[in-house]
Amino acid sequence: MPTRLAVEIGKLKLSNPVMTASGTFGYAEEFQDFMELKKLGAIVTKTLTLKPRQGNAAPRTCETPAGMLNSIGLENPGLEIFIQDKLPFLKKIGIPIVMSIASEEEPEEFLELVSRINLIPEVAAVELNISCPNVRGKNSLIAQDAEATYQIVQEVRKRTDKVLITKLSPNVTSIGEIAESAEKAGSDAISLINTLGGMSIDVQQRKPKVSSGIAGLSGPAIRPVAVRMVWEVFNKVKIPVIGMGGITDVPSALEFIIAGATAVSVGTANFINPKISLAIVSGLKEYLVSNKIADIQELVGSLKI
Amino acid sequence: MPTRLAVEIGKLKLSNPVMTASGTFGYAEEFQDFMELKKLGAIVTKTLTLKPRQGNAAPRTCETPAGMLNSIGLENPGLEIFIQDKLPFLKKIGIPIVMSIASEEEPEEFLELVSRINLIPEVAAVELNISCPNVRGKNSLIAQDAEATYQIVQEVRKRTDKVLITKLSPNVTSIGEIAESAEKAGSDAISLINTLGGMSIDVQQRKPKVSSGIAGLSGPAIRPVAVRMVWEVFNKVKIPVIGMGGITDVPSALEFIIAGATAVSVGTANFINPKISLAIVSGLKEYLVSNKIADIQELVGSLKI
Amino acid sequence: MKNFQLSAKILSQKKIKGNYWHCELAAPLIAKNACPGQFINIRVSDTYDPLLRRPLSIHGVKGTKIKIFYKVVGKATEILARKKKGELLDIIGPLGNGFAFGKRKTENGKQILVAGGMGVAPLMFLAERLKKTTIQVLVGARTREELLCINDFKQAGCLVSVATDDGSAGFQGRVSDLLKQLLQEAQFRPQTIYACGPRLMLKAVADMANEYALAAQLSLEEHMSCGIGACLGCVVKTKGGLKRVCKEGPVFAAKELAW
Amino acid sequence: MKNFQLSAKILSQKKIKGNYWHCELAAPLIAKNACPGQFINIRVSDTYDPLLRRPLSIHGVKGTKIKIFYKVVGKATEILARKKKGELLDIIGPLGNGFAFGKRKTENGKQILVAGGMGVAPLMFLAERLKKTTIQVLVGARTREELLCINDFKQAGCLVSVATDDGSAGFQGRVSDLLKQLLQEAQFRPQTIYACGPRLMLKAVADMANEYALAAQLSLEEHMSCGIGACLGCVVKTKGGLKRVCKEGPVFAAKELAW
Ligand SMILES: Cc1cc2nc3c(=O)[nH]c(=O)nc-3n(C[C@H](O)[C@H](O)[C@H](O)COP(=O)(O)OP(=O)(O)OC[C@H]3O[C@@H](n4cnc5c(N)ncnc54)[C@H](O)[C@@H]3O)c2cc1C
Ligand SMILES: Cc1cc2nc3c(=O)[nH]c(=O)nc-3n(C[C@H](O)[C@H](O)[C@H](O)COP(=O)(O)OP(=O)(O)OC[C@H]3O[C@@H](n4cnc5c(N)ncnc54)[C@H](O)[C@@H]3O)c2cc1C
Ligand SMILES: Cc1cc2nc3c(=O)[nH]c(=O)nc-3n(C[C@H](O)[C@H](O)[C@H](O)COP(=O)(O)O)c2cc1C
Ligand SMILES: Cc1cc2nc3c(=O)[nH]c(=O)nc-3n(C[C@H](O)[C@H](O)[C@H](O)COP(=O)(O)O)c2cc1C
Ligand code: FES
Ligand code: FES
Repeated sequence: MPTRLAVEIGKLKLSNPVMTASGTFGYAEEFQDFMELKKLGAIVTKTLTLKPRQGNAAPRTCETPAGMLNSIGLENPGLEIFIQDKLPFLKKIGIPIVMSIASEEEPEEFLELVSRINLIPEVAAVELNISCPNVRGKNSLIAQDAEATYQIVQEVRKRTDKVLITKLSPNVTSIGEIAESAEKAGSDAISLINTLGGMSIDVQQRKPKVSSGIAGLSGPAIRPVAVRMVWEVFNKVKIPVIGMGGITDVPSALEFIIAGATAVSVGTANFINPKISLAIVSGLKEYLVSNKIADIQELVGSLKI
Repeated sequence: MPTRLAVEIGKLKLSNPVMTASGTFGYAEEFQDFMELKKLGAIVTKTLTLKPRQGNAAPRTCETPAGMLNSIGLENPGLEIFIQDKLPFLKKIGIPIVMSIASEEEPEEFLELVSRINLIPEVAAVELNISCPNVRGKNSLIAQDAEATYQIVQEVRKRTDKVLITKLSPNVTSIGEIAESAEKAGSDAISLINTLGGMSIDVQQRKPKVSSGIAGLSGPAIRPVAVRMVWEVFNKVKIPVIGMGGITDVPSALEFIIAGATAVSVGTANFINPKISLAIVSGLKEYLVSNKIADIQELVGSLKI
Repeated sequence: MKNFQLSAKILSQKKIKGNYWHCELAAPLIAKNACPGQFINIRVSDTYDPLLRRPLSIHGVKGTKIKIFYKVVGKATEILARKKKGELLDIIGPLGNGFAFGKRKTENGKQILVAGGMGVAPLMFLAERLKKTTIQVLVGARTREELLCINDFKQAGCLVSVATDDGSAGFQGRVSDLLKQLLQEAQFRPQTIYACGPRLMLKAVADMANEYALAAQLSLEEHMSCGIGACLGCVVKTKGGLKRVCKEGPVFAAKELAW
Repeated sequence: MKNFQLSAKILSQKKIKGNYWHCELAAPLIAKNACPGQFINIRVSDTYDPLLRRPLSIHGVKGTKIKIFYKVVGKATEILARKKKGELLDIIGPLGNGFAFGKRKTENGKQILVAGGMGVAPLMFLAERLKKTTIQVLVGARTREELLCINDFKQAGCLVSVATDDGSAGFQGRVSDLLKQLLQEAQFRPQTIYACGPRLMLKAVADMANEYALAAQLSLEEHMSCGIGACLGCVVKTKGGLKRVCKEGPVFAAKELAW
């Protein structure tokens, strides 16, 4: 039986629904020894800002039960150096590249970034990271406020025809409400979840294990929260959802798709098994075959409840 | 060196800071084979409602990475039968008993419950469970709204002199804000966290693993979120904090205390090792001795950041 | 009935066939107090994955030893099967109510035991304790290779009939249909039916017990988070309201259950 | 340098003493390509606890085998130590840059290796590869029992001096103080110092290298979540900005580092 894995995120066509999550796949070079990169659905870059950012002090990560905390602080080389040093490699892969961007001063930096990215034909889509908990000096995130989310998405939408993905934070009372704002403001898709705010303490030293104190929790530990939020958002909006949060294997990727994700992103699991995203691609295919499903889109949101 | 483990939650005096979390310790009887109950700091009952509640359909629990989901739906025998059948055993233990209560129709039921509990001298404190995600038919919790939290706590406060603890939900944008409301409304202490909303899917059947669909995530997986929230609340309010969420051993209990918890509650870990809460009591003592700390209160909120 | 948490040494660990393992544990306090139908709750790892204990029936008792018989189906049972003789296991038991027998008249009557799949585990222990009576055991499985404990039951002096879904051994069909046949043909009229197996099988047994006005005791399974009655996770509907499988069960009288 | 992910068979697993273990793995592709100072990243369990891989230095290479030498300090190393000969380990390597040597003139000069605690692990491999030169090894530990690899270094033809904090063997004090003494007395003027050990020790070595205008290569540790340069978790401050210990390191020239 022929099975179809291809999916669409707005006008973006992916050969399969498996992407890599921002900040967990470097700029893809780091994974070339382990897989044929072009077999991925899409690659999302580490979040970029206009100017280079040094990020936070070490230690930046620690392990927690079935999860990890990170507080990288959006270290990145800035847009120019990215275009010079990192983009050429990404271009050559030949699959959709999603540029994740964040801004230190809204909305100006976002708009500046987008206007420059408009000029790069090889960038297929822009992911607005309005949910990164690791930018120092801020008390709340854009993605924690429906109105602020609406504003920024709308401003960016006006300035670009590229596929626009808004990445949401799970650290909110009602994820559906924020997703609705992003949809109304013209986002083509919603991606979620970014990390959950967390903290871990070294009790001998009585100091946080990650230098910034509060950091972002990811990995299998947060999967049930992520699946629940994908389900909530799927039931609230009509635009496609890109699901992530603790995907480590084929069943966990399927959980997100069944809960309503059109595509999924593999994050922390890349650190544990750098080949896992492609293993998930093949596993999804096998699932379709053995369950006699012709098109993966039939699975999206197929939860019986 | 003499060390002091005793702590105070308002006018409630505990011989040590280790309590058991509501819903994870039955009505204590279930644990009598495994420990000397009277060595605990306090016991919190399974949440009670005025009338008996049958709770949700099976399956009610499932395991997740380093965690579990539950959707018991507040099954309980109701206040009268509790007083008849369960309270006598609890009374005999001789340590503070905290009665956790919830209400299906606010505020009337809460007020009715409190007025009856006022008549039971052996109940030392009341914990307002305004954060249980498993009561069917509601879209949001009191504890997800600062104003609603304020209202209900204030109403209850007016009607009782018992120590009043307000239990908060982690499913909020700003936990500090909700805690502040509870403090302003006269709560004597804040306990947190209740479970995080989560979902887990059986991908063969394409059905949620727990019958209610969305359920509550607990266990070590959520510990970093809980520690972070305790730290945030500790920095926002002056009343004592009772910390819980994934405590499984001495170091994890210490994380909460260092983050600002005056007392801690052991939840899911009771299922894994029914003796663990008393093992934590002794472990805390050893920590104090080996770190030459005279009084556990010196540790509370001692995080260096 | 008092419960014990103890560190039990693995005295033997053997693969019987396929994914089926047999294991003996040194657990004097549990061995002494255990009744057929009760179970132990095992922590197979001191890490947080798997997090919860896993319930396994007591398959038999010999002196201070208890036996378990399990199928590797997932994470925890896989870890368990990797454990070697001499290692220690953190177990709690004996848990649950167990089958009611012995104190009643039925003791000297004929008994019938119906096992589906791993349902043999607790029934083997029951067969040993019921020894004095005539016991007919019906064992069902999908296929010949999955029929379990046939010889053990025979050695315990039971009459054994088997049913396989694919007809590769014995009666072709469900073990509950075999029971039906037996009861219809009045070959064998038991005083009590004791059954353990998949839910659908138990339901069929309950219906038949009702039809023939026989007492039936069914051992149920539910997902268990604590095993000691504390979490209220493992409830089943009965005519007297919700009951905990780990505490008021796992054995319920068929007539009590509200399916 | 290409990295490989492979399933390596454990060829031997031995406790050396206390919590110190020595293990050999069949890993032809890694063995062939490994340089001293590089490491492998090991997944010790297929459960989610522990979740992340753990980095261990390549301690030596013999044909198609690689050696690791590790101390049990926590969850993952404990699980590793329980693994038996014949079991498979999921490893990635050879990772990181390794020590720079050989291509420079220093090859034929005198070298000094300074190891604190487990710092002996990568330095032993280096000593083997440096064989043709005169090598002075300084090994430090808290106490006599924790001195590691002394005989191995001797067998590799190195001169070995030891330092213990408590004076139970050799020089009493830190190994960096022993280095200082050596350099002061001009007994031994190396062309390059290679060092691995606790951060404070490395800092002291860097200061001394600076004082005596010697080149020093230091192998650093940081908490690693990926080991392959993807997470940016393991950064260290250098004069040229933040660098990843797992990718641009773990070996850094002392003069590059901004402590
Ligand atoms: C009172 C009681 C007694 C039992 N006695 C035995 C016994 O003697 N021998 C034996 O082999 N098994 C027995 N079981 C079932 C056994 O507990 C499960 O097979 C085991 O918990 C699976 O753990 P796992 O981590 O290997 O599988 P998991 O990874 O947890 O799950 C793997 C698969 O096993 C199934 N499973 C998990 N838990 C249960 C459960 N509680 N009941 C049924 N299926 C489950 C799941 O549906 C899943 O598809 C008993 C269960 C109960 C409740
Ligand atoms: C490049 C590199 C090479 C290494 N080579 C070796 C080696 O050859 N032999 C060896 O025994 N160890 C080596 N280590 C340290 C080793 O990685 C840690 O000891 C190991 O990860 C601990 O894992 P665990 O789960 O047993 O301990 P955990 O439970 O993770 O932690 C237990 C204790 O170990 C400490 N620890 C954890 N991770 C590290 C780390 N990355 N560095 C230092 N301390 C840590 C923690 O502070 C904690 O107190 C190396 C580390 C790096 C970064
Ligand atoms: C080390 C690390 C760095 C991350 N950096 C970013 C980032 O730069 N931008 C972003 O949008 N998300 C970032 N994330 C979040 C992930 O993209 C993802 O949303 C989250 O980790 C949940 O997925 P997971 O559990 O599969 O990792 C980062 C996550 C990790 C673990
Ligand atoms: C099975 C189960 C039942 C629970 N029932 C209640 C309850 O009735 N009332 C309540 O306030 N919290 C209830 N909780 C939440 C716990 O009290 C606790 O807040 C939460 O589980 C986090 O702690 P833990 O991770 O240590 O379990 C329940 C938790 C579990 C696992
Ligand atoms: S398993 Fe917890 S009450 Fe039965
Ligand atoms: S450990 Fe991830 S970049 Fe070094």
